[in-house]
Amino acid sequence: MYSERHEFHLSIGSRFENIDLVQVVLNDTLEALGVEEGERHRIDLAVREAVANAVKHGNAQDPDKKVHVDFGVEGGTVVIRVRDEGAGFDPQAVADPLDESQKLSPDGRGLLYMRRLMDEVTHMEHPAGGTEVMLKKRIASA
Amino acid sequence: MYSERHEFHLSIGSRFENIDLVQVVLNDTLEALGVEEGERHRIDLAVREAVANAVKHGNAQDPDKKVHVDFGVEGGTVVIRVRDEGAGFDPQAVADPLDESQKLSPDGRGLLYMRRLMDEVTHMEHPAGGTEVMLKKRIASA
Amino acid sequence: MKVTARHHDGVTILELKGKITIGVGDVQLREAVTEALQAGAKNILLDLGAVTTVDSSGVGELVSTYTTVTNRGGKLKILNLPSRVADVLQITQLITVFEVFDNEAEALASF
Amino acid sequence: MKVTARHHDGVTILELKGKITIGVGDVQLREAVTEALQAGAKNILLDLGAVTTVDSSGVGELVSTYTTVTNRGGKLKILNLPSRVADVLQITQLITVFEVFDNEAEALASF
Ligand SMILES: Nc1ncnc2c1ncn2[C@@H]1O[C@H](COP(=O)(O)OP(=O)(O)O)[C@@H](O)[C@H]1O
Ligand SMILES: Nc1ncnc2c1ncn2[C@@H]1O[C@H](COP(=O)(O)OP(=O)(O)O)[C@@H](O)[C@H]1O
Repeated sequence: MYSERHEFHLSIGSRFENIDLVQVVLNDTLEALGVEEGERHRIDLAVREAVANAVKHGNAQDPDKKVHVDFGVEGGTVVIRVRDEGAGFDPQAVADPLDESQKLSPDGRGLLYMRRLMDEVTHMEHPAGGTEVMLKKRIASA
Repeated sequence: MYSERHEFHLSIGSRFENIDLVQVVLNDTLEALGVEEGERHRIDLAVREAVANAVKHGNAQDPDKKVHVDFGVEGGTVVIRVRDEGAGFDPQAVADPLDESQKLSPDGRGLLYMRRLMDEVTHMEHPAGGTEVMLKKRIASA
Repeated sequence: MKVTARHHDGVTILELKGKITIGVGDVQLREAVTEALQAGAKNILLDLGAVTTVDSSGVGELVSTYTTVTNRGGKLKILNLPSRVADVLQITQLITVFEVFDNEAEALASF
Repeated sequence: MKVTARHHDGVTILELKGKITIGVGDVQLREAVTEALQAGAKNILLDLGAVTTVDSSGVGELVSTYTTVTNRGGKLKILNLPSRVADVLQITQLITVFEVFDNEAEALASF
């Protein structure tokens, strides 16, 4: 069922509108893999957060900078990499949005969503510069 | 209306099923650009032919070889580049499908479709090897 | 693509729905026609009313179907040709090869 | 995202439809709320029944709206919370911040 052949790479300009483009390919691919709708929605949300951060914080909406999305399936696990061309950051230094002081903050919830919606989330500095977030989720056999 | 910022790059494995992936992103992008449905369908068909040739003739359905699709808008003209990792070919040497002898042939109509559906179709050898087809179409302002 | 087969007065009607495109729809069309022929069909009416997209492989398959059915002494005709599919057949000058109807009764009576 | 405003017994009901996501839906929500407040609204009921997706920016905007309305001495409540949106509010422990109804009459009576 989960062949290793479902993969794509998508590079988009740093515009929020392009997040829907990623969503449309992602959804189509997950559907072809037999991933059910609720699960597709959770993966969609996590990837939206990663791409939004890449566009906003990583590339600072610079239209000449790209966001690179890689999708693959490795032995029943969906692996999505989102890379930007920004300056990088330290995920440890980010305030905990569940802290009482942050509760009514207008932002700062993206990393938490990614971590709760996926099985594994790793931030790394990419050799080519910029941040790469790797999102992993085991998918149930259809 | 036609900002220069609508662009994407998509790389897919050499499988016919992935042609629909390209279609889904392409359609979404053309819709965002205000291109009407009939015109979207014609561009979709031309790109399908280009990707099908890249998968079939260029990459010979080798799953390790990729098809690369680049989409951009340059001054009111949609420019789509489809590149494969194949051995290349000579488009001049291809039989004319409108020739009486070819009329009932089961294949050989793809290049003709691309040329009739788009304003301009150019085949070139890519510096990295393989064939690159460039498809151009002026789009009417919405 | 989805294919539904019906039979009427010695004609097999194949209703196609969706995309007749490379690797998927074209293969399904070939299989459906092969199956019909193996079941003894001679005359085939392809209802293309619900077809949304036909690429060059789909066109090739329509032509192959036409040739196969004709070579076996049968007839292949088309019922309901969406304008997008007509455009595609027009470009490769195949529109004149196929006999096209937009009324099923008339199509059936013509065989 | 689409926003439709209605008024009932001194409460402004904003019906949201579609995606409250970064750069588009979140901006529209902010604009609709600002407009309502400028028109003199104090109490706002957000009908989220037709909302399909809320990302962290959408959640942030819901929180900002809540803070703004509350700081002005008004109340912000939610009508119809799709389970997907509830899940998202749950994750960041915001579900308890908002008063949620699934009956419009009851929601209106509660202000
Ligand atoms: N790709 C990135 N590049 C640089 N900084 C980032 C990136 N992703 C996240 N950050 C930093 O981490 C912080 C927290 O991110 P997040 O939890 O998604 O919340 P928000 O985007 O709402 O601020 C951001 O404010 C930003 O400073
Ligand atoms: N990307 C490509 N790489 C190698 N050969 C190609 C490529 N595209 C087309 N060709 C050659 O050109 C011929 C005609 O292509 P086309 O008109 O699309 O018809 P068909 O694909 O049905 O044969 C093909 O049969 C093939 O030999």
